[in-house]
Amino acid sequence: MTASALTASPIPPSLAETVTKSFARKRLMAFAVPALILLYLAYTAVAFDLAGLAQRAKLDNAAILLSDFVTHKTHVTRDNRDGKLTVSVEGEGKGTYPPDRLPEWVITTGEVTTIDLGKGSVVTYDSDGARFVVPDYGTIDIRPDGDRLILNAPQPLPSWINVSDTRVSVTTPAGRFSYTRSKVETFRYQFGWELFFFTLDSPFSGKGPLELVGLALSGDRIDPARSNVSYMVNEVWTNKMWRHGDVVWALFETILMAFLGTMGAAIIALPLGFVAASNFNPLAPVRFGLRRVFDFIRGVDGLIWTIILSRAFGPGPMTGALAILITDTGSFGKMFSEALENIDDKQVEGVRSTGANSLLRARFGVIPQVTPVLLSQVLYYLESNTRSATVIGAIVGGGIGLLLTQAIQTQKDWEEVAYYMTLIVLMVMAMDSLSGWLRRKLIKGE
Amino acid sequence: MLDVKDVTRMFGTKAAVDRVSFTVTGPAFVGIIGRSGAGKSTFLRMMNRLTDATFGQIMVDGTDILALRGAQARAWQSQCAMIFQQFNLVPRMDVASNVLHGILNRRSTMQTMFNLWPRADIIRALEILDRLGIAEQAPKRTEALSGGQQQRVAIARALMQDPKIILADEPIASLDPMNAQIVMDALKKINVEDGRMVIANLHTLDTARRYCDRVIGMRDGRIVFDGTPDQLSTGVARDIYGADASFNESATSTAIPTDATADRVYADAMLS
Amino acid sequence: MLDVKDVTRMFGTKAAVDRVSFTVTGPAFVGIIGRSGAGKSTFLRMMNRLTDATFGQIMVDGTDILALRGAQARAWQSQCAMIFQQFNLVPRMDVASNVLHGILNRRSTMQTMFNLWPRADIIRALEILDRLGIAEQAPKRTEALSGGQQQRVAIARALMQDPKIILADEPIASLDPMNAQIVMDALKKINVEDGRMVIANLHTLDTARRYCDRVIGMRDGRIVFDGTPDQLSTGVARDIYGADASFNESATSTAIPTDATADRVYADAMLS
Amino acid sequence: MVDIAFGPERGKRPDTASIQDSYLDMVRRKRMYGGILLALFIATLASGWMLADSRNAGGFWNGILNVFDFPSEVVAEAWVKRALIPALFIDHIPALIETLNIAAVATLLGGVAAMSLSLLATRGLARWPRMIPVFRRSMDALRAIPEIVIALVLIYILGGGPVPAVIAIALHTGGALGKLFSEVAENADLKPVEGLQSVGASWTQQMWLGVIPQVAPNWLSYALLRFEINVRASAILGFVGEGGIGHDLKLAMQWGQGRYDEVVAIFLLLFFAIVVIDRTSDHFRNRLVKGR
Amino acid sequence: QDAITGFNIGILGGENAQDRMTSNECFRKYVEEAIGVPVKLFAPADYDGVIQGLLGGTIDMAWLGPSAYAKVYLTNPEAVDVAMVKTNLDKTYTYYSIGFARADSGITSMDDMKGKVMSFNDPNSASGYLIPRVELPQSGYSIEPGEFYGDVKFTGGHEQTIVAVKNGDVDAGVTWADGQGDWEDGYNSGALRKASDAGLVDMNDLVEIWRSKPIPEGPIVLRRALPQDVKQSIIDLTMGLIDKDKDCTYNIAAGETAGFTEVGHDVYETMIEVRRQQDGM
Ligand SMILES: Nc1ncnc2c1ncn2[C@@H]1O[C@H](COP(=O)(O)OP(=O)(O)OP(=O)(O)O)[C@@H](O)[C@H]1O
Ligand SMILES: Nc1ncnc2c1ncn2[C@@H]1O[C@H](COP(=O)(O)OP(=O)(O)OP(=O)(O)O)[C@@H](O)[C@H]1O
Ligand SMILES: [Mg+2]
Ligand SMILES: [Mg+2]
Repeated sequence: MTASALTASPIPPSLAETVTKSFARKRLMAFAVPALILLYLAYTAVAFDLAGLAQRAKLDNAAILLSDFVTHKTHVTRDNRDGKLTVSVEGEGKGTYPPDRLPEWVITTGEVTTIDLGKGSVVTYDSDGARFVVPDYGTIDIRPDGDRLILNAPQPLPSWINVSDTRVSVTTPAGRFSYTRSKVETFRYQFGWELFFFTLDSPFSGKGPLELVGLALSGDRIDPARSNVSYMVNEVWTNKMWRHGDVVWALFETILMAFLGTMGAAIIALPLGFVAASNFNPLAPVRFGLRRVFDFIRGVDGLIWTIILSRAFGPGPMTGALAILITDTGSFGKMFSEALENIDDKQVEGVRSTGANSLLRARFGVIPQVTPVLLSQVLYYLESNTRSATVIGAIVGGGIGLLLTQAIQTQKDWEEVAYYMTLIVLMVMAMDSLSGWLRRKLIKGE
Repeated sequence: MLDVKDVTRMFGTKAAVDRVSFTVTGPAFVGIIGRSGAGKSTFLRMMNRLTDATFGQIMVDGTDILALRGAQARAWQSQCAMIFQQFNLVPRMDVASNVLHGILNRRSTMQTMFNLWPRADIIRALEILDRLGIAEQAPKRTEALSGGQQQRVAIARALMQDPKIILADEPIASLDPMNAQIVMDALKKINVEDGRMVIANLHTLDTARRYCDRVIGMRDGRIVFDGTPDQLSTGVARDIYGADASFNESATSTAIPTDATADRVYADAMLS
Repeated sequence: MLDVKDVTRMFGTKAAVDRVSFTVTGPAFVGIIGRSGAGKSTFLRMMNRLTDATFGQIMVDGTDILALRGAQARAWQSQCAMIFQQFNLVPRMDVASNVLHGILNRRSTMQTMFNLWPRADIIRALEILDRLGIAEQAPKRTEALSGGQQQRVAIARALMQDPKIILADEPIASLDPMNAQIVMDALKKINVEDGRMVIANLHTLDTARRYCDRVIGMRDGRIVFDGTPDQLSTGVARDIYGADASFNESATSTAIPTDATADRVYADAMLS
Repeated sequence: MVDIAFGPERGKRPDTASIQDSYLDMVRRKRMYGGILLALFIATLASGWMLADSRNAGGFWNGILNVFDFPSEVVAEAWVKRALIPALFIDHIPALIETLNIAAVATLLGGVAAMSLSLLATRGLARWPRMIPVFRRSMDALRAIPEIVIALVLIYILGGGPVPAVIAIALHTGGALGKLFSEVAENADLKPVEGLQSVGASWTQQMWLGVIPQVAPNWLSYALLRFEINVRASAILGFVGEGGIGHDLKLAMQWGQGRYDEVVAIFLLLFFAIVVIDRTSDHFRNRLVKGR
Repeated sequence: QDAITGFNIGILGGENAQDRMTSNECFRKYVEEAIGVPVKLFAPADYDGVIQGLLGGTIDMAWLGPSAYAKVYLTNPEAVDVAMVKTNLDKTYTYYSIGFARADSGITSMDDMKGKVMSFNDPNSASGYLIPRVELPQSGYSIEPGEFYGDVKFTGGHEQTIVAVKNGDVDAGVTWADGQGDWEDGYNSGALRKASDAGLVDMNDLVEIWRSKPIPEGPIVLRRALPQDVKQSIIDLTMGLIDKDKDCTYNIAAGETAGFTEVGHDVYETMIEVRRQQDGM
């Protein structure tokens, strides 16, 4: 038995000292690192004016936004000059109800239009002006007098009635109402994405799901030229409010940009990666130069490339794809060369021991082992480029990104924003699972 | 002291441990042998509550430790130290920290996060390391140590727990012969000097024979042998291992060969 | 046939292999033993031209293979197969392709680049695999095989090369005892049946003793023993390994013990 | 000596001929599928480029000759006004710092979120194994929304300024890093965790002592990489509407001729910042992952 | 000159139309009919895309803002020709930059803005930045932050300015309007009208505090290198559109209009001068 194993001698004090000190040091680090981070966060909180932000933040905007995501409004407008009445969804021409098919809550008899906003709120337009009955408050009555508007309403006026000589607007939970010399308008807010499938001019609009299924299955053609199903699909596809066809095309264009850019970059970067890897290219200056080129095109960023390329190629998806291609050639070149430098030499040596030349060593010793790494990087970039292509698309005027940024910038069609955002999230998730699936399929097992 | 009753663990339809029952009264050194897949590890893991049993009881001083839950189960774990074949230390941390992990159960999460160990505990850890002959390694990173040293750190962590029972799952299987001997000696010494029960899964009969008071042989989850090392004949061993006569063990022994002549000369010299 | 003269390899100022000279005349099974760092691998790698020698000559049939360059050196490599401890196969390619790599040196680069192997070569690869008992693994990915199977694939690749000499660098060190035996038996069989010279670095004396016709012991780059397995006593072994007398090897033998008493009892029982 | 070299399977082996046939068959099939796949891929790529080309305002071959028009216009003007550039550097440094701060804070916050999310979503480590899919899907969702979308929506609520950018980037970072972190954690060695479990450590202790030290180098390396990406993202957000150096760049760029010196100055400033960060983070990542 | 194989129309954001692609679809069809080659619409999210397209020769026709035209002209005077301009109902083709503030802020004229936060749209916008930038200092309102105004901000676009003023993020802003009709309707056309119609603001809540001198509407430009007959058919088509299809005209003009009229480069000299002066500022 080895005697040295269990000899007990007193611990040298110096050792106890070293160890306790090292624990003290670690303890200090354990406190210092979080403290430093907190300090930095505090500094940025000041630099970013977090306190001021808290005051400026408009949470009611958030509420509006959230409700706008899922509601739509219908405008009931009378032109006060010619007396014409229009009822339209979101106030858009393409959402206008035909005069003979007004929603059931708008009733016209001669000059008088009655708008039932529900729960006792009723707006009436007549030849004298307009009246708005608000439950628990009373009747707001407006009539024009020459260039001015005369308002009759229970006093004192609440804050939700906004009055000037030329304009009266009323905002209630049931709906919004405004009266100017030129027109009177009522807005009713309702839940849901209206006209999502069929616009009002479509023969299918306003029909329930069962009715639609019935139509789809029945033999009586609405349009003798085509079956009801293809007619329906066509109506949805060309929906003027939501433009599903354009949106699908935009999604496709976004994915196309990402796909072309990523794959093109990978194809270009593979040979360059070998040139930039120290174990394959002994010429240090060439390696160094190439790596700086990679750094440069990566550092410039896709968005700037987009602008540079816009001059030469004009707007369009190819410009976007080229911008992605250029940026990613930089990223891939760097990553590929690093992957090549990190290969396992055992396999190469095994192939080398049989007397294979350098080309064959690369083919059998290197390619099989780097393929998974490269492929998984390429697939990962494909997924993340789908997201970048959204942004780049906004600049080159294509893809879902353009639709989205425009919808956000106008700040009114929030339901469209919600629709596009949902689609983008689904698209990226789909690309994510697709690339995951390919990764599993191609890398883990064939 | 330890009363194992009908302990069973199923994986799917297969019983990895099948109605194992035995009783140990004093602080014995118990060896469990059996070939790969016999259920040795699974049994020890159930004792330490790393794996749940399907049914059965393990009574320790009147408590069924298999029935404990949550904090109580963790408290039991702190009394029942486990030593693993692969050491299962935190390789990037220093040796002393790894030993101190033995008392984690008694420290709050916050204290652990900020590395707040009482000085007394640090000193105790160093004393234990010293007892195992590796005190001077205390400030090193664990991964920098040799296998035998790492396993001694694991034993030190176990001792830090001040456990009633030490479980060792093939403690020397990853070690070279020299280190294996040091580690087994250390375990034996703890068993004898401190009077702690040691239950060790062993790969090799030689070792079991040399260190254990009692040997349990398992095959396919069941106990097929339970007795003293002396009762362990080649026939019994072949039974336990299911080896057939054609397998010649000496071809792959890693030991330096016993040149009988040389040894005899040595023995003669000692005896004379 | 093989004449090694004064072969030396320096790493910095340290001689990893130091003026090694020996001669092998027939298709012998030569074992090289020695502890870690003795220079065993470096020597084999020089023979295969994976590492360049600092000076010295290795004459094979009248040619100094250390002086070959470029395509000639590659041609020599194709005649001198190497088997590695870690197999050094391409794990993601199928078994048969790995075997086919043995003839990379003899086929045109263009053809092999696209993995387009002639039918005859594929059939020969399958035959070799069949000889080693793993033909049905041919379509699998190499990484899916067990260690022993992988090492047999490596041997198959070596045979595919149709080499004069097979070099094996600790071919069984990553294998468990059962697989180790299978691989050593395969090498022995090739040595005996095909009459190819085998030079194997071995970790364990037992193995050397069992399989080799001749054993060379190295220490610190120099040859300290050269003889038949019978001449390998414990004393010589201790010299080669630098082990001291306190080391008791039997405590950690992985073999099933030959306990004379129990066996005698068993034998008596059987005989009675 | 018993020769078992050629396998205990002896006797029940299928005959050699059928093995050969089936293998040769497989080789043929593989060659065919490989060829078809390659052809498909090339066809998709080619038709994709043709489609994109036809949808573009300018064609590829006309455009390729003019790629340098714009850069040369910019550089020419900047060269004439090169004396002004150093002063412009100084003007834009505060904006650069704002951009860097946005990226740093977002990386910090996102990183912390990613740490907990990833541990909760990793098989073998999760506190509540049943909840793994929930955490995974939420990371996916965080990752899927482009930063710019969140930022544009948040501007509407919070007004302009750096905070919407920080939140947007942090959310995205949480999702993206969470996924990478969890991949690292998945490969973490469970032995130390089991060792800690065996002494009765709580889940947090197991993670803190058993997992974090193992994964820290890789996590840190990913976080540094992310920081680098976030600097760019924060510049881009500025470009599309927020503050920081990206915004300055956009203003100058849109103005066009007359301010190209400013464009070049800002661009160089941003570019050098990115390269410096890139190099430093590379250096540290190499040290972290490959060991010192 | 060579015959053309395709014709690309660029549509500019912000200044005039938002729902641009759809509103211009009818026009695209007419052009296709008239010149017999495929016509594509491009609507990049910001000015620069179209401007680069015109300069690079990939966009053949575009409706630019006056300032954007000035930028194109200053970069390359040979690139495009001014062809037409949209007229208001009274046949004028000018509009105004209108300064406005919240009615309840007590600000009624630019004088009240001393020390307050002023906002502009985007530095390339004529009505939203360039014109006020020249005219405001002439009336004694320096636009250097801290001199007259407390601060000066850019919001990014007309809608954003309107929303920012309405929300009180800034005290006042400028945007474009034709200056005809009533304030409470947001005038007959312009960003205020659109915002008010959309319910984004209530015109009662806003007051006009400043108005610029008349600004010429942005021109429709054609690439100079186009064949003469193509140019002519486009001009004929556009000028006659008001009689042919009123709705379409309304759509592309984004409001009431009396149609398009021919106009020359000289109308924009002032604008170009304004821009030239500010180079490098
Ligand atoms: N987590 C698990 N899931 C399914 N089966 C398991 C699991 N753990 C162990 N088993 C099975 O239970 C049986 C017993 O395994 P165990 O690890 O206890 O054997 P062992 O005797 O320790 O063997 P070894 O010497 O290889 O460590 C084996 O058949 C094993 O495959
Ligand atoms: N590439 C190298 N650079 C520097 N020194 C080396 C290199 N390769 C081997 N050595 C040194 O040469 C000596 C002999 O190494 P070698 O690998 O040949 O030993 P070995 O007998 O095969 O040992 P092992 O049993 O560990 O494989 C060792 O001291 C080693 O450190
Ligand atoms: Mg086990
Ligand atoms: Mg070696």
